[in-house]
Amino acid sequence: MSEASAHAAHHTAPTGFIRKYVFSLDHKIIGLQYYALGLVAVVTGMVLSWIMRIHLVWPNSPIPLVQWLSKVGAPGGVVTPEYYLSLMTMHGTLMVFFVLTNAPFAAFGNYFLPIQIGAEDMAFPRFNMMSFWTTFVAFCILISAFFVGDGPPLAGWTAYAPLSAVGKDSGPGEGLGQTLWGLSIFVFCIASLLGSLNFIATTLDLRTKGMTLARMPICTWAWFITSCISLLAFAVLLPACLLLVLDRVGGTSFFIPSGLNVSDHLQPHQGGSPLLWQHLFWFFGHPEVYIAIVPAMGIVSHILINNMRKPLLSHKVIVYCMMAIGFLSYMVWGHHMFLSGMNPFSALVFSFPTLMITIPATIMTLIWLGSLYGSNLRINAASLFCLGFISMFVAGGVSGFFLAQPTIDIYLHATYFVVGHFHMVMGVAAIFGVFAGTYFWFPKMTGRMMNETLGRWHFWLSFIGTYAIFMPFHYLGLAGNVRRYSAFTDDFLVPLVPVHKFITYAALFTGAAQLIFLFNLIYSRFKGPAATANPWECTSLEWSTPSSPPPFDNFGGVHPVVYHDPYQYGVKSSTGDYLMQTSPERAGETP
Amino acid sequence: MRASKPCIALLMATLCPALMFGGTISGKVTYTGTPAKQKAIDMSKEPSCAKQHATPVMTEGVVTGPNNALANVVVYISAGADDANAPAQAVTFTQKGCQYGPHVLAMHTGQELDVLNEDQTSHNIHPLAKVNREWNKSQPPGTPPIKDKWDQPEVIEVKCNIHPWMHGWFVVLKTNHYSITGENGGFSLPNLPPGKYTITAWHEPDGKQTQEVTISGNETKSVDFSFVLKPY
Amino acid sequence: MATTLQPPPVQLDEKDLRPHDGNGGGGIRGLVPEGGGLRAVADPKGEPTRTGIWVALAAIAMSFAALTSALYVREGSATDWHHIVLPPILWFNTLALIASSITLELARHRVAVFMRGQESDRSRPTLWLNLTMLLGLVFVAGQYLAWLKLRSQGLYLPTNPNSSFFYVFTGVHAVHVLGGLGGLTRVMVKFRSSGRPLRRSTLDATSYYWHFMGMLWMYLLFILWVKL
Amino acid sequence: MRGNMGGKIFAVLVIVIALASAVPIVTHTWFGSNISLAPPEDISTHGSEIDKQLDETMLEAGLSFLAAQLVLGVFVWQFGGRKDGVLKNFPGGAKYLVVAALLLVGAEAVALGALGTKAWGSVYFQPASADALQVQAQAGQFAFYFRYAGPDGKFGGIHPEKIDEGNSNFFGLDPENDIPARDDITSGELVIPVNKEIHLMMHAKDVGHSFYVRELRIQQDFVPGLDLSVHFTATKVGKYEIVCTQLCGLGHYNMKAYLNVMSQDDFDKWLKAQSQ
Repeated sequence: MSEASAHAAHHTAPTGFIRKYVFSLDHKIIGLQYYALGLVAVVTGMVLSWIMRIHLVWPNSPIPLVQWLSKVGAPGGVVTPEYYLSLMTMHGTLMVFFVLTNAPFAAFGNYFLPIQIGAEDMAFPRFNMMSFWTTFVAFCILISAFFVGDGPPLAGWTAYAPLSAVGKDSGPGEGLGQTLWGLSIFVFCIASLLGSLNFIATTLDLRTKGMTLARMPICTWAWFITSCISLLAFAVLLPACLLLVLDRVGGTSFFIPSGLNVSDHLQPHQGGSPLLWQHLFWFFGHPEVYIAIVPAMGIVSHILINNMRKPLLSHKVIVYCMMAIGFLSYMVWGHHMFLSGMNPFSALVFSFPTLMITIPATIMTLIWLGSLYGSNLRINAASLFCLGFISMFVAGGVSGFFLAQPTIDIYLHATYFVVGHFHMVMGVAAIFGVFAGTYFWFPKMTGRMMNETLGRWHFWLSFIGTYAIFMPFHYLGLAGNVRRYSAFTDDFLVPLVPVHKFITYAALFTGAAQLIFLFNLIYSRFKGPAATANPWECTSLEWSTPSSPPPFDNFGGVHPVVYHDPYQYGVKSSTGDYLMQTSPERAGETP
Repeated sequence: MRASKPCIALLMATLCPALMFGGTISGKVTYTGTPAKQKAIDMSKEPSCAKQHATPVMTEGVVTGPNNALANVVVYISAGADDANAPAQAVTFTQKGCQYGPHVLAMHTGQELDVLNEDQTSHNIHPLAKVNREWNKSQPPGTPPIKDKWDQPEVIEVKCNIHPWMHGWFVVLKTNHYSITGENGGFSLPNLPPGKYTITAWHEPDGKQTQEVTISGNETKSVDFSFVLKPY
Repeated sequence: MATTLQPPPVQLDEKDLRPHDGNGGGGIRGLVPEGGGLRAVADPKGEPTRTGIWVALAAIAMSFAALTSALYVREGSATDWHHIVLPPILWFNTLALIASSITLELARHRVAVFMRGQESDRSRPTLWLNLTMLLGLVFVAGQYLAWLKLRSQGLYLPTNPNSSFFYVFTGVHAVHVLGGLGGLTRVMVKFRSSGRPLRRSTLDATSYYWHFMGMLWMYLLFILWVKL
Repeated sequence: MRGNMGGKIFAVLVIVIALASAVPIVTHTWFGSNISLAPPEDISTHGSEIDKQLDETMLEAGLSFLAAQLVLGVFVWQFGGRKDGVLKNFPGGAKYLVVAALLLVGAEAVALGALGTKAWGSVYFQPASADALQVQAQAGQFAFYFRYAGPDGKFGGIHPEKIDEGNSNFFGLDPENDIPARDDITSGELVIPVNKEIHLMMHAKDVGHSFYVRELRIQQDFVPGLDLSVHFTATKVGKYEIVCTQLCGLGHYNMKAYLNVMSQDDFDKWLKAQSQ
């Protein structure tokens, strides 16, 4: 409701540092802020995973510097079982909420969605600013859990009740730490809702002349579909968190049943339903997976098309597939709960749409592969990460086929097979999308090119590394290796430790390889060669802005008029083998 | 036995500066009725501990000796004794073979407590304090002892969350005059200046008895306690 | 439409149609660009504010749907479902809320007349807006009294699932109503000020939201009445 | 030229990785070492169904994985770094690909779904037979305890407030007032007779836990406030591990017990010994 004043406020660009870079209404700055936040979160999450990996294979040996993280949690640098779980919980929460939801969706979406539809800003710039700073507050609340009394929560990012609901009796970190977690996610939900609202209104109402829905680039579509998914998903997680926090601090019993004796403390609650939390959480939780992956699909398609110099076999099919996936994602949450005591018949009911999701996913993969055929594929850091994404998406996708079947889930549920599956398909694949986007859009965002050689090395090492980490997870799962263990003391797990050692080395190696990226990012930002207006010879609107980075109102006062579908490649035109969306020429006509 | 030795040593240490002569209260704690029978503890979940015990360890809720002697009873002066400061020397609470040594540990308020883990597995120490601050920490093998102290007198139940059968008691007292009975049920509170004392005997989980004793000069008064035990 | 108040009446002219009217894309006008496909015309555009409010309402509806399903599941697992008597004042509150919707509609009509310039007096619209505000406040106050009533019966948030759900439902709804009152205040401020004129879309959005709160309340009341 | 090389490198890399990934799946070992990565031998009556389906899925998923990576590699090898070549479209364009995906994956999904139902049903749809041996399992932070009804064949009631783990009253029995509870047999090991159906009644003491025995192909959550049950028949004498697979707190990694499958005689002897 604030767009009137907001627009009044941003007819002219702000000059003061605060208004310009901190509390900025400019979607581009906000996009960069999201990107920076995601970067901080991903580095933190990665360091946590290193500590976990090292602890897993050398459970009783001190890890350098870790004792400074927590004196109680890691006395003398030896990580205690509860602190391992705390690290795991924080790793999951940071990565899922503050990286996978922020980076591909909020960061790139904020920066490029308005430009790609020819708008001068988001529909509600004030909400946009609010949603970033709300996210930032959520981040601070979460991180503060590291510094409170008995440390961060240990209930995992899924925070299953009653473990997460009964309070400090259920273990260290389940006191204030868990409450802060609930609070943080509650705030994060509000931020995401504001963001999604903004994305939807912007896409529907601020498209420029001639920018019909059908003419929107695939990544614009992806962000739009994602915002629809996240609108409904977070709208469910929000009240769920409210109820959880009430159970913790308000003494209610939504999720806590009667007669629990938690470490000799008889719990006063009665009648609650632990499954209720699981239903509410996974109703959000499964769509969340697609909130992470769909934007990556869009970004990858966009960049791949540009580098293939020809459009995909079908633009529409990809968009419909993303819609189908988004739609189905609301009917499958129960496949996380096959063994959690719901009615066994419903397991089959949930299993079927889950298997059905493989259909749109397969179609998309086939279209990507088929489009590669007969293309003039340019090989560069961006396109390599796109190809890597496809490879990862396939690898993670087929393993989903196992877990979709309740029968096999009996054996594989809660093993490392699951960990491998979602890290590949939702973690690494989405992150590859972000890398691709970074290499592709960096010139537009900063006006400088990233170093290509470093970019390629970053890809080779990351690609090999991620396979080396996450493929073995599947094997461990097949051997029945249970997840979320802070050490392997069971007779049948001890022999598997060498595999874990290998994974740990791979993780350290791959993590180190990311330093190349960080260096490249910072170095190129200041020392990179100046970028030309349209270095990739790309057709979409973000490359027709007068400057890089674009001026405050994106198009320098004029509003672009769109004449073409987004991907006019492989045509003859005055510009070469492509035609900008804003070019009034007709494809094929030589001027 | 285990329990009382360090305590007496400690009494000597702390009372040396005080008057070396004085009265002594000693006696025996017995029971009537049928004690609950000790059950064998099943440690199969923790092989590294199970293999340390040739014969299965028994539960220590009620430990009795010949002719109805009752062990693990803390006898202490609850009123009349000077409320001396906490001894400088720390009391230690050891986890070995997935068992607490001692099962009942008495200490002075503010006295330092060292918790040691001598096992090859992680332990978790969770004193379910109500008056004092409850805490819950794990102790991986080979990590430094956990140090703590209790400010308020309280009987605190101690458990290990990782090994549910591990169970012990901290008896935090305002006095240094205490003694813990062994399997012979005997106790002795030496070096008492003349005066009127209230003596309390505590047995887990919540059995308490008190008696009044007056000490005049260098005598030894004998006091006996008897607890009624039920099979269940 | 970016119809503004100062000076009434306003004629829509080409200037207002330029993309800079805070309304984003010129695509709204659906002008067929040279060589552009015909779809450019077909493609509907609206006010971001109106779209935004519908999206927001969808999200709010979803949240309450979630809470409702929670209520059903919880009842299913409940061993402790004690029915509570709804405080009678709720019925009065309901009337107040319905009345506020009506007055708001009248206000909207008046403002429209005013904007068309058929009326230069600002007092009648203001009157209806004030009345709406008042009724809204009455509703919130009434809800507060209802809580006091429950407390007096010894029914607190944790007492039993029914009281928990009652407080959660009414509480969350009340927060949203307060938000609506905030919106109304904003409308009134703008209506008075000449610097930042009131936009029709803002008023419309606020009133959609307000009516939705009314309907939502009746829905909640029904659920509470049936379930608790 | 460099671009071209990049394409070739990627092509080789992706194919090598794909093939290497398949090795442990096929050989069930960790690259020649003696670490077994296969599911252990199945000792349950229903498990063979699960294994069968696991194998079939592995075949289909594995082949589609290899095929996709192979095609990706080949196309990138062929077209990566190609400049100003004549653009071609994949024969048939999107239509055939979509149809193919619909038919193949659809059929696969339906087939597996249908096949799966059988095994799933054998575990969850049929109730335990009347003569199955009833054992109660309790999961608590952080150990499993098992309870047998004892000579009187009746289980004593559970009173959470009476739980006293220090004195081995893990279930919160009240032998003082509750006669059936007096002869109940509590064990930290799940001891069962071979080839006899077991009806395991699952009770959670505090938070969520899970019962997982790889060899039995059984996994089921303990849900607080919701007493579930599973039934199974072990077909092989031996000692197997029961582990918790639902995050339950700091001791989760150490929450385990042993499943001890005995001949009927040994079991009866054990039971007698316990009730002394």
